[in-house]
Amino acid sequence: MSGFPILSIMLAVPFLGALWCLFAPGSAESRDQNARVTALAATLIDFALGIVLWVQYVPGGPRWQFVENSNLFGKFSWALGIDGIAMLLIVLSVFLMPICILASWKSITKRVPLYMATFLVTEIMMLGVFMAQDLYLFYVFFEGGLIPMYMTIGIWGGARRIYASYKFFLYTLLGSVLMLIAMLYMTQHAGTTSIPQLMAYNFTSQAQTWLWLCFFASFAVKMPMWPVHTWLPDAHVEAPTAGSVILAGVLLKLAGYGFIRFSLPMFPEASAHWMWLVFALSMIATVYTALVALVQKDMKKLIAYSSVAHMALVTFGLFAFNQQGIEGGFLVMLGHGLVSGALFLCVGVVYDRLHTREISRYGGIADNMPAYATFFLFFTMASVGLPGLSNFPGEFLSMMGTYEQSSWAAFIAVTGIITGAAYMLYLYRRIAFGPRKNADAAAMPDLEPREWLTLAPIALAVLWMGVYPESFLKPIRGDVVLLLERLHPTAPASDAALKIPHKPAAAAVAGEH
Amino acid sequence: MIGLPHYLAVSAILFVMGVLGIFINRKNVIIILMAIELILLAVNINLVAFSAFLHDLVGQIFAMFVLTVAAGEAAIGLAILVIYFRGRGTIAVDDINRMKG
Amino acid sequence: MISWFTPALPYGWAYFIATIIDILVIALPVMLAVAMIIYVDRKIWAAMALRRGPNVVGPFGLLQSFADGAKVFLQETIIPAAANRGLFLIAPIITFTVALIAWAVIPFSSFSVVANINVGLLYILAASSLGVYGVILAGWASNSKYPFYSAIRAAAQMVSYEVAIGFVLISVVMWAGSFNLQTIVLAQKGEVLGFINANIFNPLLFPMGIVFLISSMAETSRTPFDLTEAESELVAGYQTEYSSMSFALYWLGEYANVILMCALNATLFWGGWLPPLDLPFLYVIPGTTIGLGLFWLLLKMGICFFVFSWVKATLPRYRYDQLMRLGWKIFLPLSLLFVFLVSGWLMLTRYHPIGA
Amino acid sequence: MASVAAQYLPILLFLGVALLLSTAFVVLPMVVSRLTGSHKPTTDKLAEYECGFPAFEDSRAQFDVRFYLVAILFIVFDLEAAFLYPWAVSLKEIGWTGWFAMMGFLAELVLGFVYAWKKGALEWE
Amino acid sequence: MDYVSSFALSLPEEILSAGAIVLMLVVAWAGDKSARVIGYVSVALLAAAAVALIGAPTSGAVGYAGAFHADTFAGFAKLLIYVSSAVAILIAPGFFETDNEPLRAEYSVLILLAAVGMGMMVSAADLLTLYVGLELNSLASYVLASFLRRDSRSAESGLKYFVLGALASGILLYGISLLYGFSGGTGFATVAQAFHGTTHGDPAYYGLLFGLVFVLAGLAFKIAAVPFHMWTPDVYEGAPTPVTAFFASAPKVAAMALTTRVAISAMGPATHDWQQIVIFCALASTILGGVAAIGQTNIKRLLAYSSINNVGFILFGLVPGTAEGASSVLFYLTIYIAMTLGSLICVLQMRTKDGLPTEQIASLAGLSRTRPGLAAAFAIFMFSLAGIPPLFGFWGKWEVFSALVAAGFWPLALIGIATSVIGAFYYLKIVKTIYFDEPAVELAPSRSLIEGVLIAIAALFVSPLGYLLIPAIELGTNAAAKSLF
Repeated sequence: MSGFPILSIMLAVPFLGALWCLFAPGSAESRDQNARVTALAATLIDFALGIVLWVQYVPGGPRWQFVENSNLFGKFSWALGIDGIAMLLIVLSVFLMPICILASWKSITKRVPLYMATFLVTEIMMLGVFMAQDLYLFYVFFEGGLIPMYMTIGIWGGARRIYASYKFFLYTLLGSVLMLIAMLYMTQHAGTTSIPQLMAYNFTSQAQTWLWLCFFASFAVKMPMWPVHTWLPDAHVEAPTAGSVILAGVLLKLAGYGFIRFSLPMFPEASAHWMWLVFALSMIATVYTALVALVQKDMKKLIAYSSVAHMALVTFGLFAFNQQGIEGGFLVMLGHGLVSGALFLCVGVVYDRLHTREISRYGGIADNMPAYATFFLFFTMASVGLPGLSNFPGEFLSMMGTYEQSSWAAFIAVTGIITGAAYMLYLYRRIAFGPRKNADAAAMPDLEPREWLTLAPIALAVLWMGVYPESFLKPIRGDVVLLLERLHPTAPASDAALKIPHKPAAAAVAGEH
Repeated sequence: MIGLPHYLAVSAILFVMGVLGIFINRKNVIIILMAIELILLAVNINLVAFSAFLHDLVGQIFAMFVLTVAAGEAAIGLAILVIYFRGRGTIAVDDINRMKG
Repeated sequence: MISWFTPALPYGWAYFIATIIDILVIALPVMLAVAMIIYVDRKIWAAMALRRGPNVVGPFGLLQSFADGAKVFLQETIIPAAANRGLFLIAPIITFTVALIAWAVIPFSSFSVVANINVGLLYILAASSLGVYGVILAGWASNSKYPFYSAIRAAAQMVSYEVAIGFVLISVVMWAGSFNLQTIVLAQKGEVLGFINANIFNPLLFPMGIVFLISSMAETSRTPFDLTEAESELVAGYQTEYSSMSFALYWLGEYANVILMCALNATLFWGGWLPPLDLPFLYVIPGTTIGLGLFWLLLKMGICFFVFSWVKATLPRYRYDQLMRLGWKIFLPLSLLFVFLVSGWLMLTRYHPIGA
Repeated sequence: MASVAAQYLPILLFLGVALLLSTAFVVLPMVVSRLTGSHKPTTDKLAEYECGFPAFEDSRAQFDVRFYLVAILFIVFDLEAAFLYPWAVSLKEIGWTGWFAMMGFLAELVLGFVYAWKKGALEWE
Repeated sequence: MDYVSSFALSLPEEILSAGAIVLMLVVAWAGDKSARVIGYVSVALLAAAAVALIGAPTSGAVGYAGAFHADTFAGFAKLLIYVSSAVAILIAPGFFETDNEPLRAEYSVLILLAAVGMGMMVSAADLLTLYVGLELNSLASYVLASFLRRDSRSAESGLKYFVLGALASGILLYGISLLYGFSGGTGFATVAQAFHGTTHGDPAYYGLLFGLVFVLAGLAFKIAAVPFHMWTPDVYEGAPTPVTAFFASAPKVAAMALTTRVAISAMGPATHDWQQIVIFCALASTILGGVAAIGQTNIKRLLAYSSINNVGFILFGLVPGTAEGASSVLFYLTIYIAMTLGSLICVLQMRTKDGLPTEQIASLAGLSRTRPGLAAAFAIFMFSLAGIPPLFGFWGKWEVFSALVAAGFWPLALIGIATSVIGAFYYLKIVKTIYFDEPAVELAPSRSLIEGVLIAIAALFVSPLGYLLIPAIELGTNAAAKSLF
């Protein structure tokens, strides 16, 4: 271990914050307030550290930076380190966390210290997943995230929170335990638990097939891919606003990260072998979830289904086996993290006022909540993939990569984007425009400063991503190239009629603007 | 001439009777205690027969231990049975059902 | 004796017939002796109470027991309606059988013993333990309160004293180094001071002899330990519901056991068929080769039985708690202590003397 | 082994004879009483002995738990004796080791006995 | 080997048995009022015995003519046994005082005697030692199960435990008699040699095989593996809670360690034969333990099924019959006793306002509001039992499945670990009741400092901090496992 253990400190800060939330003395009210402040402070510190990470990260430098390694546990080690991909996801996480805390400032009134502590623990687990350079450290963080999320949904969730929390927990657990066995097998054969070393290890193709399937079981559930996505709408609907934000913003990215970190580099042959499976599931997901989303009556559920559809774009891109695809998939992850998080926040805003998420209860709120309607529109457009906003570059690259690999898949994927526009705009129309059917909806006040504080930063980030995606592509480009080198020998043949000459993806993107 | 297989057969029959006595019997716990003794008897026959045919004393020593422990076991079993009877007023097997699930 | 038959019969049959004769030679006199001993018992008892005892049937009332026997034999066997018929009838059979079979290993002289097995004493212990079954079954099968209580009491009493007896026997066995009764008898030859043939005069075994004598009274439910048939509490004990010969079998069995206990006392502590003093002329009738073993044994048994009767005539009955206290709190610790003493003494002097 | 078993043959025969005799003593009077006509059972005669009152409770009712205690103590001590028998006859062969081992065993037994005594297991009142 | 050195090998057992006897006499004079003091002295004795373990040689120390192994394996298992026994003693006064039946001082003595028996079990290198140790433990356990004389459930639990336990030892003995007869000796080495020397088709082979099956069945009873588990729920439910805690921990360790030693030392050459049995028991235990627990309403009963479930996982570690597997068994046991003792002490804390113990899961509802600390500890134990990282319970499963995968049993590992999801369901149910439900019965605040401390220690142990102990524990388990081979 050399230098300043910034990654460990990023993990320690929320931990200490959680302890203080739980064990701070005082009366009930003062403890509540203390917990809020502590949580906000801790997440802000982490955010600041995240900025430091970004600034300090040297694109094109060593592949793994900020490395820490300490053999604390005998069988595996406290090995942390990040590449560009992980760095950006960490930044996304620490960026969303303070916003989540703010969003819960008033809407959470019961058992606030526990809530805040739970959130901080969630943050530890998420960050840990992205930082871990050891197989089992990764697993511990990956699985450990279940517990705080289970608690969040179960305690502060809606009416069917218990069902939802069970479903969330058990689905994810079943997937993950299979991954554990695969990890054990890998450790036995490769003789190391270090992720970087494993990324360079060549497993036999038969072993790869099985290992890939085990990992896929875990990531597909987490992603979520059709048909194991059913926990997601339930979890989203029942979770409190901030829970949904984290779920959509970060937790779903764990699986995408897993594909990039494990499935593709460690089992390139199997990835190529099973590409058809991923594409098939993604195709079904795009069409199916879009149709399902169209008929939803619950706002959160609708957005949840849109997440499933977006995640399908991620898997399309990641398994396209070319630079555009992988970069695009990654950008969709980032963009979706921001946008869907913001959309859930928007739902939370009206939910806090009216305590219902039924679409038909609202209508015409653009009149009495102009600022809100503006933000909502902005994020809806971003979600739809309007050029200039965060999702566009990612979706475009992803589609391009997919097309290069399989034109039929790209064709289906594009229909998903179109229907996506349909249901999102339909949602917006029903809520913001039209007649003001309900008096109570009509009487809702506009955004208060705290809510401004939550939505505005995301809006800025969305804009930034849409206008200048290069700042998000630059850190990961080197990593993607390395990944492609690893994938190259086994990459499946493409069927695209149109062959795009191999040129830097950034140039392609820049050309569009 | 009576050989080892004969002893083993007798012992096996006794053993099976003992086990069946425990599972089939629905009447009285005392009968279960007896069935257990029957099992131990089967074991002892085995041990002693083997001991004799192997010309090895360990089997008989083992049988002594079995006897002793069986006695201790019977004593404790009886004591528990008495406590149980005092509480419930019955030792019928079918009545041992305070806990279910 | 087998040789008498071998000319006429194959060896197996000869052996069989000879053994059966052996057995009958023991069993029938035992039964006869029981009948007579009942008479003797009553006579002694009467004498102590300054009465005359049975004196009507036969000369001096000698045939009294036979008359009684004939009477009960001709009586109706009543089986109570509520009783468990099978067990009710089996119980006396068991009692009487086990009272008889123990005799198989008692040596009557240097050569006459039916089964000279090397664990004779264990066999006797086993056989006498079985006696409890007869009593318990009788009480249970009668399905009547008093026999039941009596049977429970009797069982508890018998097993309590069996423990003490067990430990007493260990001392004797250690001294003789064998379970074979014949060996035990022979080991007593010149036991004390080189010429007294009896364990009882050995200071280390004397207390055990006394304990054994008293325990044997308790074991056979003789006065002062006859709580099983304490009329004031339990009517007639576990035989209450019995009648006819079944009833008589309990009596016979009880007295057979008493005689057996006398024989054991004599064998284990008084030198068995050995003469009291280790003098050659006491072994055989002088001038002949006819051994006196049986005579000495019967003499010792007779004396022993006299003690039994004497006690019965003079001592009041124990209370149950006193009975239990004597057995568990006095005899058991005492006999345990003597196991320690005797074994230690033997180790030091006989087997592994210090310095040897 | 055969020779050992042979020693017990007379005992088996003895058992047979004794059983025969005692069974005869039980069965014969029953036969005789039927022949002589003394066999006349009546309801009252067949009722169990109850001092003239009809029985009003189960005759095999509960009895004192102390009898169980005696049974338990008996089992324990009698089996300890079972260990002593083989020891007693082989004292010479097993030497001081055997002696001390058994004394240790006896000492534990005595301690158990003392415990039972102190706890009142031996009290009848 | 001479007797003096044999005695030195079994020093821990001697300390405990001599101590137990002396304490028993003290109890006879001092009466039940001394129960607490006796308890503390017993704990001190256990500590002394644990210290005496250190003196035991590390390998190859065989005493009593080959019947007693004082190796590292035994030492490690004994350490676990002594710790669990000490906990069982420490938590007893709190339970009995609130009940209307005061704690009788014999409690600690019985636990000590059981600990002696368990020590003999794990040190057994001879079928005779095995049997005597097992019975010494069982006899004490029967009494402990029915320790609440006035509670008919306790008596019933004792009775059931007794009947099935006696049946189990009967079956075990029958197997032992066959092993003895067909191998010609009772030493584990002799038996192993006999297994080595026979082949299929040999009549002796089938005799030995039958013996093996019966012995394993008998041992399966003791560790409560399916299909020999039926006594567990009733006994756990009916026995006084501290006794349940004891049953769930120490005897499990002893029986499991014993099974491991028998399987490896005595039946090593027949690994292929017993492997199938163990695989079946392991799978059946995890599945049945998981499924049957779902419908339970009594927390002790649920924990009984949980123990069956966990035994299944421990058995997975035994399947390969390798040193790594044996090591994983011990590792899992180490974590397991912390989890199970912790959760049962939590159950001890479940008392209504009027001080009466309650065992209904429903009365845990809303515990996180009324007693947040207890609730957190409970949740930690539950998640840990379910094997969810970052709690330490996960690492037990890791060790076990790692051993399985290392030996090439990865399909079995896949199936096995999938069954753990079934188990997770009912652990979640408890957490749900504690955290999600509205408070139903308000539980009384804790009155026992010692219980609180023990819960805290156990919770810290199974918390992520436990991972820091992996190197230390592995050092012990690996050395222990090595001494078996």
